[in-house]
Amino acid sequence: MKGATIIFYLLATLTLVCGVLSVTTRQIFRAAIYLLFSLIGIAGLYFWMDYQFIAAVQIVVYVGGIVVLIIFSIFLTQQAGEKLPKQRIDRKIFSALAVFCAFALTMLQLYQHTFYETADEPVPATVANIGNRMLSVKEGGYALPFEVVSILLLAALIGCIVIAMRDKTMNIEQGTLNKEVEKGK
Amino acid sequence: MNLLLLIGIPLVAALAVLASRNAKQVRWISLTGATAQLIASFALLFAFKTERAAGNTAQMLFEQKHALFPAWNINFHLGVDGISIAMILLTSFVLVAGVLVSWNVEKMTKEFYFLLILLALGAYGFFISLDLFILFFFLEISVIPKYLLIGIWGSGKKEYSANKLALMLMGGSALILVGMLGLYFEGGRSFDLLQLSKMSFDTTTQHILFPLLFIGFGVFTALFPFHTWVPDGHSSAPTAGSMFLAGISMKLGGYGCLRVATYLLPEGAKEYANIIIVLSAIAILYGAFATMMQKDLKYINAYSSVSHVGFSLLGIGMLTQTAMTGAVMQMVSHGVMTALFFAVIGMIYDRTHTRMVADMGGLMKVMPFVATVFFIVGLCSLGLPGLSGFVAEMTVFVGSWEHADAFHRIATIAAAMSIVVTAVYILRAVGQTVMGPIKNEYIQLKDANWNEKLAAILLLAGILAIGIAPFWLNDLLKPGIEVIMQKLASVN
Amino acid sequence: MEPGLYQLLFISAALFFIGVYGFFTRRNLITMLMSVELVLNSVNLNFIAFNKYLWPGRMDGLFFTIFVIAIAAAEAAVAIAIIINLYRSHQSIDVENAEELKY
Amino acid sequence: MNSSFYIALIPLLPLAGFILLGLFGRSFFKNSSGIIGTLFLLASAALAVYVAYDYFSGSATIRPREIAFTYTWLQFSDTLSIDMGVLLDPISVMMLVVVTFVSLMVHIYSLGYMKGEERYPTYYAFLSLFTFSMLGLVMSSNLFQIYIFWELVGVSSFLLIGFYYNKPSAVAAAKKAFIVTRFADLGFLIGILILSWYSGTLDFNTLIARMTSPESDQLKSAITSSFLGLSGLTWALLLIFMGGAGKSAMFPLHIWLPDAMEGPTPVSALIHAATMVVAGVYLVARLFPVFAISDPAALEVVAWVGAVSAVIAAVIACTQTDIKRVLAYSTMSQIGFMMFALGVSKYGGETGLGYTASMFHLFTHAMFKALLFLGAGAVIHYVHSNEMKDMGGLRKYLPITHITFLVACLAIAGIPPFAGFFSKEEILLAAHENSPAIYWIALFTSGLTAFYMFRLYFSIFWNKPAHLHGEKHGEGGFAMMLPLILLGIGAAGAGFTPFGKYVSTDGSPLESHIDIGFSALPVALGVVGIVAAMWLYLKPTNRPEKLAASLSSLYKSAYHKFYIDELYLFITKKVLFNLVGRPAAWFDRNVVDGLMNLTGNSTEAVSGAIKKLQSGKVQQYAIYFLGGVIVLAVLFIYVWK
Amino acid sequence: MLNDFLILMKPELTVTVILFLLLFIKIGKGMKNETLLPLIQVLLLLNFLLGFFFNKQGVLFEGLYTSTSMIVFQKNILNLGVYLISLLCADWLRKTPHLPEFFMLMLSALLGMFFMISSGNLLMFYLSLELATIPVAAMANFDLEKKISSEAAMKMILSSAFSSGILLFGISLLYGATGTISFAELPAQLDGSPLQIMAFVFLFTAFAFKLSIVPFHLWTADVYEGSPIAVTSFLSVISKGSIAFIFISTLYKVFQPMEAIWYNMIVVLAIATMVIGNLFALRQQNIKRFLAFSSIAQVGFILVAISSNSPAGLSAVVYFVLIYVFSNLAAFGVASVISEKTGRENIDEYKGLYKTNPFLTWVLALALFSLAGVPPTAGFFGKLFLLTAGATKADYWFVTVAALNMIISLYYYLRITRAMFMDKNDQPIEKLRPDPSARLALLICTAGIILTGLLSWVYDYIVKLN
Repeated sequence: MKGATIIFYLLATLTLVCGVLSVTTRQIFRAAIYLLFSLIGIAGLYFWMDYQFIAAVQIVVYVGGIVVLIIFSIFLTQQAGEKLPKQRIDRKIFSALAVFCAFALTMLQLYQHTFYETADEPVPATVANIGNRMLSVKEGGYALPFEVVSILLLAALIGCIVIAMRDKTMNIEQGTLNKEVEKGK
Repeated sequence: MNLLLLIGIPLVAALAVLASRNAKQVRWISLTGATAQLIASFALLFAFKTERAAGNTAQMLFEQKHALFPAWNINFHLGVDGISIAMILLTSFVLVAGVLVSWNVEKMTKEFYFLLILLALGAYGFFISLDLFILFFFLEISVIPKYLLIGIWGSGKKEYSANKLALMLMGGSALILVGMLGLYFEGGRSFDLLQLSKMSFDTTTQHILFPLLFIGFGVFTALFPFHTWVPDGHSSAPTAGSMFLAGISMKLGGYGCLRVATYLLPEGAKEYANIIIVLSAIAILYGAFATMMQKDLKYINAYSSVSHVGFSLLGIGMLTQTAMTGAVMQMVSHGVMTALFFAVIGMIYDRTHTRMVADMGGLMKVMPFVATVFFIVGLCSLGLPGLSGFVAEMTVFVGSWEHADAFHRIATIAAAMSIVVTAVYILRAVGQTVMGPIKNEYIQLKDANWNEKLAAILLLAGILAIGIAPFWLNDLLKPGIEVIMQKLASVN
Repeated sequence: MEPGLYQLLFISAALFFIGVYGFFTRRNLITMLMSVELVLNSVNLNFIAFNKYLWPGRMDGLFFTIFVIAIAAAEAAVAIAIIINLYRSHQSIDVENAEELKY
Repeated sequence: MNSSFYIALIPLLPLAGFILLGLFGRSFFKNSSGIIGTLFLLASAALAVYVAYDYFSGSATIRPREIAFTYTWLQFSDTLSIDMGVLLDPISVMMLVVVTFVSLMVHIYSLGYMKGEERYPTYYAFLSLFTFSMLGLVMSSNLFQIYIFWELVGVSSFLLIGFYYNKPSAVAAAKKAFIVTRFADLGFLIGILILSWYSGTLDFNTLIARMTSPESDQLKSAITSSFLGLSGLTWALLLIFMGGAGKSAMFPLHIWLPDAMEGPTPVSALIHAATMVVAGVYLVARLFPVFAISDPAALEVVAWVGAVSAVIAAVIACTQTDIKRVLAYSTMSQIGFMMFALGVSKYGGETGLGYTASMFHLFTHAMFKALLFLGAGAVIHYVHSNEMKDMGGLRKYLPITHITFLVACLAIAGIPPFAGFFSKEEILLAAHENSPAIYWIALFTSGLTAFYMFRLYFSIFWNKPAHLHGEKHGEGGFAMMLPLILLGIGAAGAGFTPFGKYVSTDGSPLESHIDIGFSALPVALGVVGIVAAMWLYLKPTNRPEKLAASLSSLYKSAYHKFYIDELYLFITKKVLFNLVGRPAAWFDRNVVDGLMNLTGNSTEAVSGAIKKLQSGKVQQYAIYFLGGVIVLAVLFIYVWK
Repeated sequence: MLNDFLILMKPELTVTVILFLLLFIKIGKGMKNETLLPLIQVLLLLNFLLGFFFNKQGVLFEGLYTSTSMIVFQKNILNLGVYLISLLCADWLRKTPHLPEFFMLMLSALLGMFFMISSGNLLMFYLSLELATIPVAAMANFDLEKKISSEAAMKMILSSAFSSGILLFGISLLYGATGTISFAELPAQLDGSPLQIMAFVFLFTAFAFKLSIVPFHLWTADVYEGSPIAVTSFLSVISKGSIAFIFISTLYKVFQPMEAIWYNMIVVLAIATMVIGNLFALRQQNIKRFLAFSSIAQVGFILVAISSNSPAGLSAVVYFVLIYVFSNLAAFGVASVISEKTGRENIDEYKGLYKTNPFLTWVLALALFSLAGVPPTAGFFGKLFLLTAGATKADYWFVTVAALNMIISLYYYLRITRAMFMDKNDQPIEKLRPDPSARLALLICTAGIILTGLLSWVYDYIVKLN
């Protein structure tokens, strides 16, 4: 067995095991950490496939961004050490069953399908390539999606601000409403 | 004559009613509109007669066709023949009378008249449409006004009745819709009645589409066992509402059964004729027997309507020229008669505040006019010669008798038996209401007002015009029926 | 066994359904969100794997992944904002406690 | 043809009277309406007499059936149409005269009798309506025309019976009369339908021509077709006869007639004695050629129904105490005579004696029965009661009434030379020749008739002395006396009309001759009846009670009209109302409507049952979501490719 | 090129301009709601009107963006809807402390829909779908003080995240099976293999989720009920309309080779959707929730037309959506006026409304009749054309089921009518004076409800766009 293979299976195991733990552990903080490791495992797989840029993005955005956000919100909403409430057992069994069926079905289809492979010359996923494409309006260019995403991010930002910072904004804007709110408190 | 006038006048009247300021204006505008419409209907009749006399033998007269939805090949296609004109006249009579008897409606007068006229508008549009799509449009237009009229101005368990009516009628129109679509797609993508009549649909199609259309229209015209909206609806409706419901609205269905289902799908009609006959014979007899047990005047008339309208369907089911003529005559006759019946019941109710037969008595003494009219209309209902009901029923019987086999004979005899039962319940109602000793609480009651008298006289004139001189109606209807018969004769 | 497309597909499908399972069974809203992240990651893995093994000549899968990651971030941000707001009004982020809207 | 239009005026004049009085009587002619109505009728009667004169005097032989005027009223199909027309033949002309004459008498009589009545104009309007309808009926040229007027007659009768509309019994009687006859008319209608279908026409002339000539296809098909063992023609004729039986109060459709006496007495005289009730006889006579030539079996039925009605009515009449009811049953009995006279008759020549006799009796009966009723009306007017027990010894107070009543009683009892004798003799003769059984029944009935009529006569005018309630106004005014006298003359002398000369089956005049030997027995029986009545009722005794006690069961059942009313009541109330009507109404409300409601309710119920699906739990939603995905995927990958 | 770009992307550009204008206003001094709202309304009106001029067909970004006259028209419908919402919910909008943000979110969602309708590949589709969803989830939370509002937002964001997970999985499988994500290239690669079918099913559920097709509809009612009415109407009308447009063009153009499969799927789901939607709508008390279920049922009818796979189906759907905008917005508009002034949202509390507020009652009644498909309202024509289009496949039983469902739907629409017109109420809603702009919008809607059908050239126009 080659080293690459071993690494692959190690990464796969890490990803899946951490994934499973992440959705089953009853300590929320640990769940977040398991998630982190699972995501890192995926980043590793990207590395393994030679897509360094994607792997880097994965680590920066997910590990550096989203998971941190999640952990931050855990701190905001809950004591980290507290155990999560138990789910009803029937729900668990039923979910597991449904999920397993779906999984089996998917895998069956995947394995039965003969994928058609092209003999195209691989385009290396270098930063330069990706960057060019990203801002190109020509064939295979992704300038428009890029713009769409930027608007989405803007919208998400606005949304977050309004929702998460409600008391503050309220104080700024509406004097009348503010009084009512204060009375309510 | 431009047929758009027939839709235009009610439309203008309805809008004018909406724009008017007080109840008085509303009433007079409505009356003016209704009268204008009556005059227009008569003008149409004369124009029609003149055209026919001048040798115009086209199936439909005064046709006009405007593209409406060219993508679907839907046209605003209008035209009339004798059958439609008879129906239009009926509607006009009932409309004027309806406006007159509602003179004292104080609650939301404007809305009331608006809906009333809208309902009539639907009927007019329906009768002059030659395109199934707009025919359906006008048919449906009349449903909601009925619902609101019953629900807002009605009495008793009005919400229930209004709901039931609207739902059952909508159910009927759902079937019509499907049948109509079937015709459209099987008939070369056209809703045009005349064009479709030239198509020959294959047997399977006919056998599938005919029941859809016939039952669909049948619901409107109280085909057994889809008649149950009739008693509740009629009894809960305000006077003018009942008049319109029974007088006009139920005729929409009969007309549709004839003009759409039977005319376009002759093979289907032949296939299901026996079932129609059985159902209508049941409706006639069973309706009559059920009427016998009713205690409420409106229920009596409602059930008797089920029974009477059965004659129309029976006539259609018999598929003979005479029987069909009788069927249409019965529609006209029953329309006028039942409208008058409800008008009189309304007058009585307005005064006595009860519709229970058992609570009344001797009204002849205090309101001879109302009582006499009640009496006459009762006689019309039981088929007294000289009044319209007799002519229509006899024509149906004679037409039905043209079939020599035992099945048709038995059905006809069964239907004929209803004339005895009708006599029983009519006399019972009349006897207990206007005859007998009068109760003390009614001694102060007043006879009909000018508007009520006018309405009653108008409708009575209609009843007598048919009853005494049926030949003009017969002549009017004949060519139209003949066309349908030819179509029926063209298939085996 | 030499790792290849099918192995990757297995991992991604498994991860996908692990995420789905988590989404079904976790009562804490934040953990549900975490399950969603797992789901999105498995999809990304799919895209990359297909891009790598089947269609290396084009970069569609690659870009898809990049955009999905961006969207996941936006989504997570909004979701967390909403969750925090919910926490303020409900004093809980248990999904079972938000049950005013039903039937 | 238009020159004959004046004949149509005979019915149209009363119609004009009806319209005038009906619309404006209450407002404009409050008191003069009687005169107006009478004048209209006077004109009509004069015309009728003129027509009769014109018709009968024209030639030596009897003029055949002719249609004086016709107008297509409603065209059903190419062959069938309702024509409104005037048909002239001996019996229709005779009926025109009878109807207008009796009606005129009643109009005049009512001027006195109904004076001061609140609905005086309405009364005259109704009388005019009735006269119009009856005249229209007798001159019908078309089978359907006769049906139309038949119905109109029925409704006028209803109106007049129910004239005292605030009296519940009057209303009930009117309803009963209408409904029973309507039931019979149903048969009539179906009969018309059958007959018209076979013959292909509704016109009397064509119809009779087709249905009596053995070669015609129509007749052949009518005879050869059969249903339930009877030929089509028999069915048609029997059903038509059913209509006639209903209107003519033949057993078992007679139950309405006695009750109909609730109407004003002049009305009873007009409608329920002289004119309308004989319409059934007239109907059979109108179709007599068809009956006699093509279907003797149906005629046999007519004969027996007539005979049975005659005897039953006579028996019942003996026990009734209400004088109008006695007269009503007597009417029924006499119509029975006419009916079986037709039934025993044959077509053509001497064998058609029964037909002539029947028409003759119809004619004479109209006179004396109208007289009896009007007389009874005078009595009732005087004592304000219908019951025999309230009467007695009235001969001194009502002399003219007394005399005319006696004349009428003698006429009906068949004592020569009064009118009834001649007609009854002919009937008995016809019966004797053709059907001995019926002859003996008729003979017995004839004796019984004399008995109950004189029972009536003695009870009213003799028996116990009169006890008066204060007022002594004696006879009614001139208006009431004049008709009595005129009818009295008619009752006494009508028998001498050479009736056979004018009316016969085939148009050849018939010589009537009185055979003393044959007449002796019936007359003797009549005398026996009179004597028996005298013995029992001349003086107040307890003999009637004793006799009744000795015949207790017969008496009781006869007194209760053989319980036929109860039987009807049972059928209508119990069977029709309770077993048909009520279940039908129940079925409609609960089953049919129930099904409709059930669709609604079950939709609601399903809606309620599944609402838990929307649990408000987002995880459950997701599970459904995934479930949906799996199901769809499996469905479309494996099941539904 | 630049000209083309400006003209072809004009709808997006104008919306973006407004969006940034609002952003600058917000970042700058800020404005009082009283002045800002009319400004926004005027801008949106301009935006709507601009949609009728300088239109051109064409493709940009090498197929990523397409514009046809039909697409322009669809965008105009959406613009109209947004404009109407800005008028109808004026009362609520004026009170909200985050007016500019609200419109920024709404406009970005609108932008997402525009891109979605015009999208030329799966990536664009996915991105714009998210752009059309995530801001709305944030908007759902705009009643910040209300518990149900945040509950609704939570349900929406989680459900849609889950749904987009499934969608992405489907896209990835499709990508794997065909090697392309471009709409233009996909049809040639579709061969109906099981994996493709599965991928299609996964993909399909995203549409189904957004369109609220049973059984993917469960979020709908909860979210509609909890959100502010402005958001609910946006969701139910604009969002649904846009998804219907892209759904139909995806099916007809991209998945045309798999028609045999999706036809059956749509038939099954259409029936389920109509039935379930109707059955749930029967017993709703909250007007918003009620309208949610009714809109689910409406989607069922839209599916009937979609199943026809014909140009007639497309034009019928577009026509119906136009009518639906008027009718549903009128209904929501009345509900919004009442809810904002009195806080009442329960149907029982609408009893006797006619006594006090005849105008509102008539508008609501007309809207409901239009939704029920009763003439002379436009809904009649809309629904009839949907069914007619559906019948082109000659599956009459399918149309029969649809037609029968119209009866059930009529039943519950009548329930509200009944409450307003007929039922007695001791404490009816007092006489309300709706905001002038709301009045205007209600009048526009009423006119639309009545005239869209009767003026038959409207439909003709849509047909000609095809």
